[in-house]
Amino acid sequence: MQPRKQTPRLVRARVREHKALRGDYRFLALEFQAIGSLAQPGQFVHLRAPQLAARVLRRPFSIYSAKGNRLGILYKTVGQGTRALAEVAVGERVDVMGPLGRGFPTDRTGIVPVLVAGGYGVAPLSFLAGRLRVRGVVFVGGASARDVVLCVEDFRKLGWEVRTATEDGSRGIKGLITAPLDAWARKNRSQPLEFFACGPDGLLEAVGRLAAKGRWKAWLSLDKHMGCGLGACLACVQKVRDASGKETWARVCRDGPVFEAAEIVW
Amino acid sequence: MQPRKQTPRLVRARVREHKALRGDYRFLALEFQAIGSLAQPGQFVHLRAPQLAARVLRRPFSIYSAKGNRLGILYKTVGQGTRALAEVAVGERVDVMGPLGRGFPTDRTGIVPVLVAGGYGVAPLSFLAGRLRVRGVVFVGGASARDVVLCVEDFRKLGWEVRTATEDGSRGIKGLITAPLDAWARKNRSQPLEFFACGPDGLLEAVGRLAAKGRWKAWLSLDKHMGCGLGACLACVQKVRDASGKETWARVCRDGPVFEAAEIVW
Amino acid sequence: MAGATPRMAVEIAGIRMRNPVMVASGTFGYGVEFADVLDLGRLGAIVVKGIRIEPWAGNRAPRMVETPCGLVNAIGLQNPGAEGFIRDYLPFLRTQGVPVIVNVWGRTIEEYKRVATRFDGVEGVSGLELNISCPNIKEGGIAFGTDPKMAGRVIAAARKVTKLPLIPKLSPNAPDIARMARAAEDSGADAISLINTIPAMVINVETRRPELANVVGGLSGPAIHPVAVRLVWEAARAVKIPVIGMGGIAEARDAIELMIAGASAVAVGTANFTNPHTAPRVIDGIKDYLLRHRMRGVKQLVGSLGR
Amino acid sequence: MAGATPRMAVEIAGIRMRNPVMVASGTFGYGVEFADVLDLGRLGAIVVKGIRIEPWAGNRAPRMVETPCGLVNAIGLQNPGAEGFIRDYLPFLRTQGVPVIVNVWGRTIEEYKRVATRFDGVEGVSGLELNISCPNIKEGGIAFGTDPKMAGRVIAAARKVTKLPLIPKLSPNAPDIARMARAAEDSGADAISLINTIPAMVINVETRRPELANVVGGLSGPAIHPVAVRLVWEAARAVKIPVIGMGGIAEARDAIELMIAGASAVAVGTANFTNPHTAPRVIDGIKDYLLRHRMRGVKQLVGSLGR
Ligand SMILES: Cc1cc2nc3c(=O)[nH]c(=O)nc-3n(C[C@H](O)[C@H](O)[C@H](O)COP(=O)(O)OP(=O)(O)OC[C@H]3O[C@@H](n4cnc5c(N)ncnc54)[C@H](O)[C@@H]3O)c2cc1C
Ligand SMILES: Cc1cc2nc3c(=O)[nH]c(=O)nc-3n(C[C@H](O)[C@H](O)[C@H](O)COP(=O)(O)OP(=O)(O)OC[C@H]3O[C@@H](n4cnc5c(N)ncnc54)[C@H](O)[C@@H]3O)c2cc1C
Ligand SMILES: Cc1cc2nc3c(=O)[nH]c(=O)nc-3n(C[C@H](O)[C@H](O)[C@H](O)COP(=O)(O)O)c2cc1C
Ligand SMILES: Cc1cc2nc3c(=O)[nH]c(=O)nc-3n(C[C@H](O)[C@H](O)[C@H](O)COP(=O)(O)O)c2cc1C
Ligand code: FES
Ligand code: FES
Repeated sequence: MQPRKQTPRLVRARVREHKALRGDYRFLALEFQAIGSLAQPGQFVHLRAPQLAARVLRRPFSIYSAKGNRLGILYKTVGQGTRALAEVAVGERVDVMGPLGRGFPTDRTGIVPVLVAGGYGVAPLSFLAGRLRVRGVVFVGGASARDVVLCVEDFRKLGWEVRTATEDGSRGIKGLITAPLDAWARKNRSQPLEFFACGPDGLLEAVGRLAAKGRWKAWLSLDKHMGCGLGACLACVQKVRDASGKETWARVCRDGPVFEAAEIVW
Repeated sequence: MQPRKQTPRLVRARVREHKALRGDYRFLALEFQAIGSLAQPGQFVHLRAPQLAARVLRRPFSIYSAKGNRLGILYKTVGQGTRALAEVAVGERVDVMGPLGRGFPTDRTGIVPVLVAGGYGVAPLSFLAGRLRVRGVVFVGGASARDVVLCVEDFRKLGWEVRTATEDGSRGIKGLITAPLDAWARKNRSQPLEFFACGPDGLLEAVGRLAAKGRWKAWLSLDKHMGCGLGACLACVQKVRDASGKETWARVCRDGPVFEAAEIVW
Repeated sequence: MAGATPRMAVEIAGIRMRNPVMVASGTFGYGVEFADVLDLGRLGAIVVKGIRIEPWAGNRAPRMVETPCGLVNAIGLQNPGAEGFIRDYLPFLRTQGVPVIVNVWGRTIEEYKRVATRFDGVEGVSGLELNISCPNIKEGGIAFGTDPKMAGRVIAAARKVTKLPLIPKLSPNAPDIARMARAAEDSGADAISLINTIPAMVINVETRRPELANVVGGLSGPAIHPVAVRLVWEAARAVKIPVIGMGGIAEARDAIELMIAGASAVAVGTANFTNPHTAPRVIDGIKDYLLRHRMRGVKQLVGSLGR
Repeated sequence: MAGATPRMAVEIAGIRMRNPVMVASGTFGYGVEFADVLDLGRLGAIVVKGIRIEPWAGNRAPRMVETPCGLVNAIGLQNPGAEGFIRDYLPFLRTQGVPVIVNVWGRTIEEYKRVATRFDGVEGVSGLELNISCPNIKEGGIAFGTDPKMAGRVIAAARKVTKLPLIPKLSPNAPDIARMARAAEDSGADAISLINTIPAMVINVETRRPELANVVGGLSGPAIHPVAVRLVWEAARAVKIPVIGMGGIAEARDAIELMIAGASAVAVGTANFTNPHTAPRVIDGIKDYLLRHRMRGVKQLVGSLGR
């Protein structure tokens, strides 16, 4: 119960870049001292959206890129907070705390990594894709083409094979990403697969089920509404099974957001 | 108890001009259909400061200029609302209601008008100076030069004599504006003076006392915190004496903001 | 999407309204003040500022102060008295084609009785909202609002002297709102309304004096909305008579929340100051919602909370 | 300006603090979670998350939802129990050089007695805050908080079994806070703290279901600050023991308001989430204020409301 070794920081970070991507997605780059060596894929930062005086909570965002002193996040405008964030201009400062939480394991070898992203779930996986020691396949799903094209080129450049599916069929296979994923996994049944997923609960649960069937490991990054982001308020809890098999609450912000699928009690 | 004939409007007005003046003062020009023919000096508009989600009340501002479709206000940044207003860019829209209230009488003849302004009180008086049928003297007071230089040139161009006083002596006479005003009035005791004042309560009370001594009329524009701005909530009340001499509450937003000094019970 | 136009009309305590969106007492004056900027005929009903049998001067100024997402007021129920209202304001209101509910109050049970008697049978008055919960008067007002027995006596007394629909307005300070609601129902109320403002106070730290002349006032606005939803939910489950919900409505979703919690109608208060067009926007927003959710009318929405 | 450095230290119920700014129970975990981003030694005191004698799982998720200028939570008092806390968290807290006040609760008077007994004489515990007002448990918690007699019995029971300073935490739902405060004083409380959250509810209008698994939760944050100021003022006038004020503190002026109203110390709650540096900023802001107003120390500020 000691503070973690890797200490998060709370800073007023200057905006270095801020631009609209496709659909409702945006990219924000902040100046953050030494973030490149601090951040692990799957960790997140807790941002205070500026000019949001009527709102008392910060907003969590996965770290999308971290190099030197440059922290990048990839976000989708969905509500008041993200819309307020979209108004921030280059040169302004944003109140940011991080890096927070436990991310994906990056030191795995002897595996075939399978990344599965839904919507803005590509953000941490894109970061992970550059930090894993081995390359494999990325499955990207979303509602329409606007949701899935993000990062596809990044993944390819890093040497990953990319497969996409959209619910409206505007890009890749029509339907949920889990269909091509299941099919692919069946064909590669004998491989030492290992899954790394980020997206809505339904997607994560499906990936967990698939992994369980093949006795593979699956690392799932959970998306829970957060209060403190530090493990203090117990707002972000997820039911898990501990080492002794007992069901308890884990704090997604501090014990996660990444959990091994077998731990999670859906 | 019928609605007033001159109907206020509630519009989303486009910002046409917005600039910093001296000190903490700013000028904002809004597009407002036919405001030039609607507005009377001393009337005000009730603005919703944009991006002020945590605040439920509008802010009242005197009409500083009204020509054709162009409404001007001159304001001082003092708190959250005015600071939020200062962020508005040209081309954006501001939610504005007006013109509201009863202004100064503009049809007076056979008088020597004496305008007395404190701080942002120059705003309605500058508008009045151009609409009165006769010219006279303007007394402008404030804390320092930055508070009094506003509009001085405007008044002069319109043919008014201007006298200033500042508390720190950085412009005009050192001290309260009421000192040179009293002295001047004593010298012009036999003239048909009539006062038109806007500023803090202390200033208004002093002008009222001076007028009473010389049996002159004094029109005072009151500055009260407002709720609805329409006369409904009874937040902005001022004790007055009605025609029969009975003390009652007047609503500054609808029965005022301009009252004849003799009506007011301080 | 699409489908037939949803039914917006409601009938509360025998009062027919073209939609369930009213304006709350004390935030809309006597209607005439807002007529400049709003078509009053669009409203479900107008609840006028609290009327006593005799005129009342209210509190000294300052009477209002803004707070985070709300405001605290201590107007102190200033009003021209029943005769003054009937003479000076009611003629205008009668011409607006909208039900008028008169919010009444007294310092004693006797005063409640007198004011209720006076309005019985007056043309242009559709109902009486009995304010038993105003925090701004000291003469017993708050005791009526927090003690179910006292509240019951006030309501029963008014019941005897008027045939008008009676709508007691409950205090959020009642320790058990369900009991209070049942006491109102048992004493002859035709509907109940809630919530009134929550007692509150603001201090100017520079002068170290209260911001309000009355020291204490009532908190209203979006800040209190979640408290209103809880109280409306608890009250609506406790009684069969309709509930009129209010407290912090600023947009359609706030009104819809109160209706899902059990309110048959709602009232817009503080938001009339923020934007006088709030009520019509809420009306349009409810209609859009019903269309989008393929609901036939507002009735389907009322009390539709699932678990 | 200038003048001598104002005296920030206070002593509340025998607990010496280097300044009057504490952090509120449930918003600061067990301290360790914030140690990463904050020097805990700067705080006046740490009040830890509510502890029961046995561990408690709390409510199902979701447990928190944001509202205008506030949030509604229904964590449900999840905690590792007295033994778990003493074993896993207290050793760390003992090393931080800051008084630790343990917030305790029970479902019955017996449970309050057991948990108070357990902490008596435990090294590193400076006082007990008795939570008799949490809206999130159904087993009587709320009855303790709204009924002065029940509250008195809980406090008296704890008083018998511990020498630690006892600080009952009062509910904003008590119909008469002055009576409640006096009941606490008479039953042996060394100080009182208030306010806890206000019962509230949020509905998701798209799904027409409650946002919180527990349906009802407690409202906190700047939205409730004016209510807290009023209750602290009323309570402080009613008793001689010190009052610890909390509710919606987001900046120094909010804390100063509570102190002018009568609070001898204050606690920062929800704002720890908005910005973990709130408490130190409030401390600095109070010091600046005292300097600016040429006050010798915080004592001069407490209860300094003029009329
Ligand atoms: C660990 C983690 C990583 C995330 N990474 C990303 C990312 O890389 N890119 C991205 O676009 N989004 C990400 N999200 C989701 C993002 O936090 C929400 O989209 C955002 O909080 C919505 O805020 P809003 O004010 O615009 O929405 P609103 O709906 O107005 O927010 C209302 C409340 O709900 C909370 N909330 C709403 N949606 C979510 C959500 N999905 N997750 C958590 N809280 C939510 C907000 O914090 C706030 O308290 C992540 C969430 C978590 C938990
Ligand atoms: C009829 C009238 C005409 C005015 N004309 C002008 C003008 O031409 N130029 C100008 O700069 N200012 C004018 N004011 C004052 C202006 O309304 C306030 O400066 C402004 O409301 C402050 O808002 P804020 O949010 O920045 O301050 P804050 O102090 O943060 O406001 C807090 C609250 O106090 C109210 N408030 C604060 N100060 C005043 C005040 N002096 N009068 C009324 N309400 C106040 C606000 O409406 C708000 O409710 C006028 C006021 C009135 C009543
Ligand atoms: C300025 C003001 C005056 C009020 N006057 C009255 C009144 O006279 N009678 C009454 O029953 N309620 C009165 N109320 C309470 C409102 O009708 C309403 O119940 C409360 O404000 C909550 O709704 P809101 O949050 O939408 O404002 C008043 C409220 C405000 C803000
Ligand atoms: C998430 C959360 C958890 C809380 N848990 C507790 C608790 O365990 N025990 C308690 O007495 N109060 C608890 N409280 C109440 C706070 O200590 C405080 O009294 C209240 O939130 C008002 O202060 P604020 O507005 O500054 O948050 C909790 C509040 C929040 C927001
Ligand atoms: S967000 Fe507070 S414990 Fe996770
Ligand atoms: S501001 Fe509402 S009556 Fe004047």
